[in-house]
Amino acid sequence: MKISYREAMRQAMHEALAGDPRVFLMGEDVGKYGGTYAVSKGFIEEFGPERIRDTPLSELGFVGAGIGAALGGMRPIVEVMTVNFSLLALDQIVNTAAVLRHMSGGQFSVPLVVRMATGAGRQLAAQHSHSLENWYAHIPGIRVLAPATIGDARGMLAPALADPDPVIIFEHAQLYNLEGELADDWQCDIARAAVRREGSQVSVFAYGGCLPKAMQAAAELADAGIDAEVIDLRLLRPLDTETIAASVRKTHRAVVVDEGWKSGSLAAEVVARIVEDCFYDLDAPPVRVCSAEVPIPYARHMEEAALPQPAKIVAAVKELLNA
Amino acid sequence: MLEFKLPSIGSDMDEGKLLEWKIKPGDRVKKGQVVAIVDTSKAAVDVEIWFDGTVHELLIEPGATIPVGTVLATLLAPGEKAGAPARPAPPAGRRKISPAARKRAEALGIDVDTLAGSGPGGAVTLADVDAAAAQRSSSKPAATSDRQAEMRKAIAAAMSRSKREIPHYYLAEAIAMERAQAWLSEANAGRPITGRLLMAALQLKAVALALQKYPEMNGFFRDSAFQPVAAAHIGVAISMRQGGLIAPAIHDVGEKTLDEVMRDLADLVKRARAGSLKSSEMSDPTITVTNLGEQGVEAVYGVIYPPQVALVGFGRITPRPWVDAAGGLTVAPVLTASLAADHRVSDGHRGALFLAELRDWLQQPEKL
Amino acid sequence: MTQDELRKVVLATLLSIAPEVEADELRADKPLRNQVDLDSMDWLNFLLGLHEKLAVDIPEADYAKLVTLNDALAYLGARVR
Amino acid sequence: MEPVPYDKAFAIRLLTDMLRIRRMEEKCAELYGAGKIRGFLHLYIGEEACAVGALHALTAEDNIVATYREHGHALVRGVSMNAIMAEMFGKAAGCSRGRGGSMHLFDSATRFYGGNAIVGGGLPLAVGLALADKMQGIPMVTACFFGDGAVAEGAFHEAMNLAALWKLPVLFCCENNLYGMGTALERAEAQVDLSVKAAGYRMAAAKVDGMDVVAVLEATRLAAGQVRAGAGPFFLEYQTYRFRAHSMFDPELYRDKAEVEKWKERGPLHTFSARLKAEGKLSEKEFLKLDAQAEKEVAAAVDFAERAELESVNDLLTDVYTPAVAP
Repeated sequence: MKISYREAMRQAMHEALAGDPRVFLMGEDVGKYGGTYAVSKGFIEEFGPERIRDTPLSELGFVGAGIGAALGGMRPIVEVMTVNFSLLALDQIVNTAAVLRHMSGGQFSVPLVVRMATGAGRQLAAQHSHSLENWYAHIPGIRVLAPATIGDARGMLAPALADPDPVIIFEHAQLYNLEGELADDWQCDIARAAVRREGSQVSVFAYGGCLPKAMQAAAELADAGIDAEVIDLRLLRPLDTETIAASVRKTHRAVVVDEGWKSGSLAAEVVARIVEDCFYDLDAPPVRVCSAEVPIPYARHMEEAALPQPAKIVAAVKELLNA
Repeated sequence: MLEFKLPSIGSDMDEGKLLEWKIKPGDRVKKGQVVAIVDTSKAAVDVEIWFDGTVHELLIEPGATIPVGTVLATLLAPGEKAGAPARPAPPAGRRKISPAARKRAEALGIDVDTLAGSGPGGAVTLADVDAAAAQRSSSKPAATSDRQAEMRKAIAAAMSRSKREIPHYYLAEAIAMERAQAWLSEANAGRPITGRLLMAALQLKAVALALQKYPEMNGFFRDSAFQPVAAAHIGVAISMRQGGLIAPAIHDVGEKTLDEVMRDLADLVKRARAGSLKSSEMSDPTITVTNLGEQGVEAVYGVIYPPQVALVGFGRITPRPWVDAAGGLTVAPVLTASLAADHRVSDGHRGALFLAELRDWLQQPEKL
Repeated sequence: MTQDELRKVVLATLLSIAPEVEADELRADKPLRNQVDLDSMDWLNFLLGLHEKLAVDIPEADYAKLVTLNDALAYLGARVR
Repeated sequence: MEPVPYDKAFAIRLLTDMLRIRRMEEKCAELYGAGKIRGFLHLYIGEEACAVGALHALTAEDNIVATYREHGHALVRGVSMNAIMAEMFGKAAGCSRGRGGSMHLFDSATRFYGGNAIVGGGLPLAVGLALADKMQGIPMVTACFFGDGAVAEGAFHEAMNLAALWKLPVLFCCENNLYGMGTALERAEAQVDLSVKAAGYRMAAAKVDGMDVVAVLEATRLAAGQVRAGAGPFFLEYQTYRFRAHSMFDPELYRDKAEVEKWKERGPLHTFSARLKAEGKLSEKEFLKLDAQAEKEVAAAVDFAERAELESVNDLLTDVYTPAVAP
């Protein structure tokens, strides 16, 4: 069945809400408005305003309330409109949700799911376009997911809700309109990276909004006779180092695509692990394709120039292969 | 400004592949210094420079195949100042070898320093190591390497030219080796294994000494004229294990002691098989000596390697009936020495005298 | 040094001079120089290699005692420390 | 002086809890000097009436969220002095296995949710706990303690708004000791009458003498009763004072010794014991006996903490995530 990423996410939430009375959705405009990205359209009529809970513009307050509700026996899904706004709640996520279990000597787990949109590509400029996934991926105590396919949009929420610890789900805003086949066996884990395309000459690592770009680049490379493997990182914390290393050991070359800025990026972490684990398997220095180190600008051509694009991935691979 | 051009390393060389620079801009070089490694069709050869200067600019990147005579680098003559700033030089310093290539080369016992790099910035990659490995294992018929085919082609060209252009004449002489063998056994008995001599060293020295009396066997035939050379730079035919043949020179054999000749011979064989010969060794033999006695043949009549004008061949030392000086019949170890010479330069008469001179030297091993 | 270790050293030395040799196909009881293309320079280098690794000096007069691989192992075995 | 409206046993219980906190913390200060306790150590001395009065007004099923000045709350809530002391010693027998220390006492058995050391950080958490209770139909109160300093944080206002907006059963317990670390309230707040702030959220509010355990208890009981009855959150200000420095690092440059001495006259321990003596509910002999019992409990707790084992370093990484449980 062909559905959109938005619909897949909607189905996943609907299933969770219908299947478990502890689950509720909370966030700005999730109810009457139907969700900023229309993911929860119609939910308030079906599940009522208690469980589809509109919040004031109060990220710190309602993310913290989500933590408390999780402690109190609920399974909240907290929606933060974008990762940029999540910074207002960073204290609650980093200083409370992530640390509570360890700091309390194992007494309090926080089974919280926070969903947020991330990424650029819609001319929303510098306060609505950034990719700060890596900030969260830095923090022990939370799990960070980046569904990049229809299947993962449909399948990741259930295991995230079943996880006894805080899980942050990053949904790239450019993916919501992505359409694709939802396989019958869409159920998935939130533990491993996935090989989205097998190849032998170079491993291209990507996640979230960059995955379709990496796949497009791999297709163009194939036309040029270059056989690229594409790995979808899927979970940004903990990173599936095993799958990453296995691919590099096979292809001996790595290109990491990340919409975050290069300095201190998740791509940097992936490259560091590749170098640590696979140094003697490398046949060329690993390469990163990241966003330009500027606040994302408004003008379309400038925004496009700032972001990783298929052509940049293709060029990086070709340079790596001296092709 | 001085130009350093790709020299012809052997007459059969038309082009070479620059494997590595041993210099970088700003380096001072001295005459005779090895400045680059070039892959001829036969071997990776250390190329020397023949003037002093300061490297100005390297014009050719490693990995490029270029014709003989191409300017590889420009140098400032001593005292000369640089003019316009040079193009940015390729990064100097440590060679780029990918970790994976280094690891695999180590596992396969391949010396990465001898490999040309095909990766970005001339980096040696896995593919380069694998190619070298395939080439090395090419003694197996399934994996005939390009290198071997190239060498075969080069030998074919040189030998065809030789037979086409050089009117060969052939002479042979049986030489009693009793004295030489006795002298050698005695000499070696008193030496540690590291200082031991081979008969080949005696033969080379004897050839060199005989050439001093018959210089028309030593030199080059170029531009319809013979150019004699005073020093005996003897090319030693060395068969490669994977097939093929090269004949690099031992210089000034006539001036060297037997020990020195032996040391040079051992060194040359080793380097020839490891693929690290110097350009001058490849380009300037004035005569070639080949010895197929080891392979069991009684005599060898060789093909002259142009532009040289003579080739001396030695066969196996074998016991044979022999009439000694007193007229008595004995059994003696006998060696057949042959001469292939260029009739444009010498006649059989001179050739015969040369062989007789060689024979006499081998009767006086203590004087060699 | 065990006979096994000695064998490994001898074969490694031989392989360094004649890399094309397949150690498994080598007959230990047949003359080495019939099986492997070794000229006198190779032979000398082979003995030099053994000398370096085992510190055993092999006089020229003893060359005849080193015809087969087995000969060599017996000869060296008796002399190596 | 108002008569104490409790029977002797309960009155003695209140006095005893204040004494236990006082003696335990005095010992902590000594042990800090001896290097047995490290990190930050924030003492509650002088403010004991707040925790004792408030917590005795609540039930065992209510949720408690506290701050980094929470030794007294934990103790009165029922966390054993042994576990508290061991925690400060960094021992595995501590109530947070030695991972939290003085600022992060936790105890799931008594619904004691810490031990939060980000000022204001516990307030949204309390809102969430109350939200969970409300959604699940559990008629409990979540009492959230915080100081006057937290009132300046955005978290305070967001939490107050959400709790009032959603009519959640949160009892906001503001322990106003007049200083946010070294900054006096009037130097930090435009409106120093903190109870007035609740009006901005249409929330019921009251203020009470935090040096009087009876006043605290009665006011808390009243407020908690309203909250429990479903009237929504309540803001209760306890006007109190800490007798000692903010933490062990604080040289107290910001307040007069005279001011401290004046507040000490209203010290919750001696004023309450004086009242009990005046009413004939306590003799000096009984007081000395209670004091001796408290000292004995402290000595035993120190001994326990001394002898307790350290957690193995091999367990460093445990409980960053919840271990997977076999289905």
